[in-house]
Amino acid sequence: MKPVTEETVELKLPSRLASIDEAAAGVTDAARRLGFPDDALYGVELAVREAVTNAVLHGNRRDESVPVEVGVADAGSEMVVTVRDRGEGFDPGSVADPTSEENLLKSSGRGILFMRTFMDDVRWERHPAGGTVVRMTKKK
Amino acid sequence: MKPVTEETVELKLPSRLASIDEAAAGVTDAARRLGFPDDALYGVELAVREAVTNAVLHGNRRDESVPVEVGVADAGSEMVVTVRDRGEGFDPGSVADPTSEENLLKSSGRGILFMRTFMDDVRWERHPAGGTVVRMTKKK
Amino acid sequence: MAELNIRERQAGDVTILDMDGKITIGEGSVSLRGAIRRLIEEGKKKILLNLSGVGYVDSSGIGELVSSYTTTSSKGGQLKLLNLTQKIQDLLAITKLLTVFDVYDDEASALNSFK
Amino acid sequence: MAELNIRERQAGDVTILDMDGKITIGEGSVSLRGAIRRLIEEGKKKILLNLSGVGYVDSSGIGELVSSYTTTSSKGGQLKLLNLTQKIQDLLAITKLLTVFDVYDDEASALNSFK
Ligand SMILES: Nc1ncnc2c1ncn2[C@@H]1O[C@H](COP(=O)(O)OP(=O)(O)O)[C@@H](O)[C@H]1O
Ligand SMILES: Nc1ncnc2c1ncn2[C@@H]1O[C@H](COP(=O)(O)OP(=O)(O)O)[C@@H](O)[C@H]1O
Repeated sequence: MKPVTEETVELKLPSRLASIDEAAAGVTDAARRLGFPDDALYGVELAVREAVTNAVLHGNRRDESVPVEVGVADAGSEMVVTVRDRGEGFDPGSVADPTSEENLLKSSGRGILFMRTFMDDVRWERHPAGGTVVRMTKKK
Repeated sequence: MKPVTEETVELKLPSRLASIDEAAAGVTDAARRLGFPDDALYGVELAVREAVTNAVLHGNRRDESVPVEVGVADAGSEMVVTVRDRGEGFDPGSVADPTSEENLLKSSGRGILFMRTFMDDVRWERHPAGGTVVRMTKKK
Repeated sequence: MAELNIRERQAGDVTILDMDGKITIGEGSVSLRGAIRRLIEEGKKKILLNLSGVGYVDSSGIGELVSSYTTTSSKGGQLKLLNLTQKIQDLLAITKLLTVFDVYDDEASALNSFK
Repeated sequence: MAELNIRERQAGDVTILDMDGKITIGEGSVSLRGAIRRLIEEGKKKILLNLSGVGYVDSSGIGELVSSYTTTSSKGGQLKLLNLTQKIQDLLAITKLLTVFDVYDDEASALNSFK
């Protein structure tokens, strides 16, 4: 038996700040269609904002000719959101913990914490065709 | 100067009737985000329903392992919606006119008429990688 | 919730179907087809479809209205439409079906027309 | 409409900023930064941020609240928070910033605390 096609949504956006709102709205709409309740949408939206912010600023350095690609896939019991940039990536293991005493007064460095808080699983991968993909999973 | 990335939304859906609602909601949400007023959304939704119905029934013959791919692109002054199936295509020029006297009492054959009525331009193309694409343009 | 809810009323020998929801490909069209088939089998041949609660119709739904009409006519019956929303009225105009269907916007005149 | 609207009120020597909208990357964060910078330049060093109308904050917005706090403190001033929504309160808990900020949920007590 051939497998049923998985439902997916893909957004392709220029690397600029306005794309953060676009991506947040696009993924929130898709998550609503997949049946997520309103109070889960808030966290999904925030995680997507943080991931797209990182793709625009750190991955693609606001080069508007380079796309940020956002994917939403319905994997039955969970939704998988991916955000791909065209950057060199980074080592998530060596990112400073923003909640440790010496970092509390820093003005940045809390995005990944929010992604991890509001999604059930967050991981980074190299894309085979180049760039970095953050893959975030949220259970229904 | 390198061109700014064009904003796009892509939906990939299994070839079954339930995908018609999914596609209609996905494109309507995207069109709303692109600023189309509510009364334009009705016609866009109907055109998308008809195009996806044709892709599911005629193009892919309800083979759920084969995808229907729906694209929405913001081309500035207009929105371009594409629906791709994996079928052999057809000759739009030889489709019967559903409004001519002898066809009025037929129970089908009005989908393309609705697509043409509610979108500003509708055309069919072969996809280079196989299948048929209907490309529908709606001015903002 | 079903896509299309159909309630049946009798006014003399006219059967009125009050419909609520969407007549679109799949469930909606199938419900309408089933309802008409049943009425014809029961010998109820004067049928008035009250579409005031039908907010959405696609080409399959329009096709199903046409089938309902031709099926009823072919059994010597009559099928008429009541209370079209603006959107359905527009679709019937686009498809040139306003000349085919007998359309009413008040129930009394519709019922009278079956006499 | 601006992402973040900021209105300024004076209560004795305390400046209250009533904020409405979103503190997110870009416009929202930039408006807040500008407002704090201006107050500091004007020598207004007792600042109360009323966040009751702020429905959305991202990590950039939280960072901007922290910067507002450190900038004010470094000039010998005080910056406190009033009327957090549940969502902002949660984000401050997650980031362990509830221990850093002085947070109030009624204006009178907040104003009193500056004495
Ligand atoms: N997509 C990315 N590409 C490259 N570096 C990244 C990416 N995402 C995160 N980082 C790195 O991880 C750090 C922490 O990210 P984050 O927690 O979101 O905080 P912030 O973006 O405010 O610094 C960033 O400063 C950056 O160095
Ligand atoms: N994507 C498609 N692939 C193959 N044939 C198609 C496709 N779209 C439309 N057609 C052909 O055009 C005809 C008219 O389509 P349409 O006006 O939508 O009415 P209907 O689908 O009710 O027949 C169809 O019956 C079919 O033969």
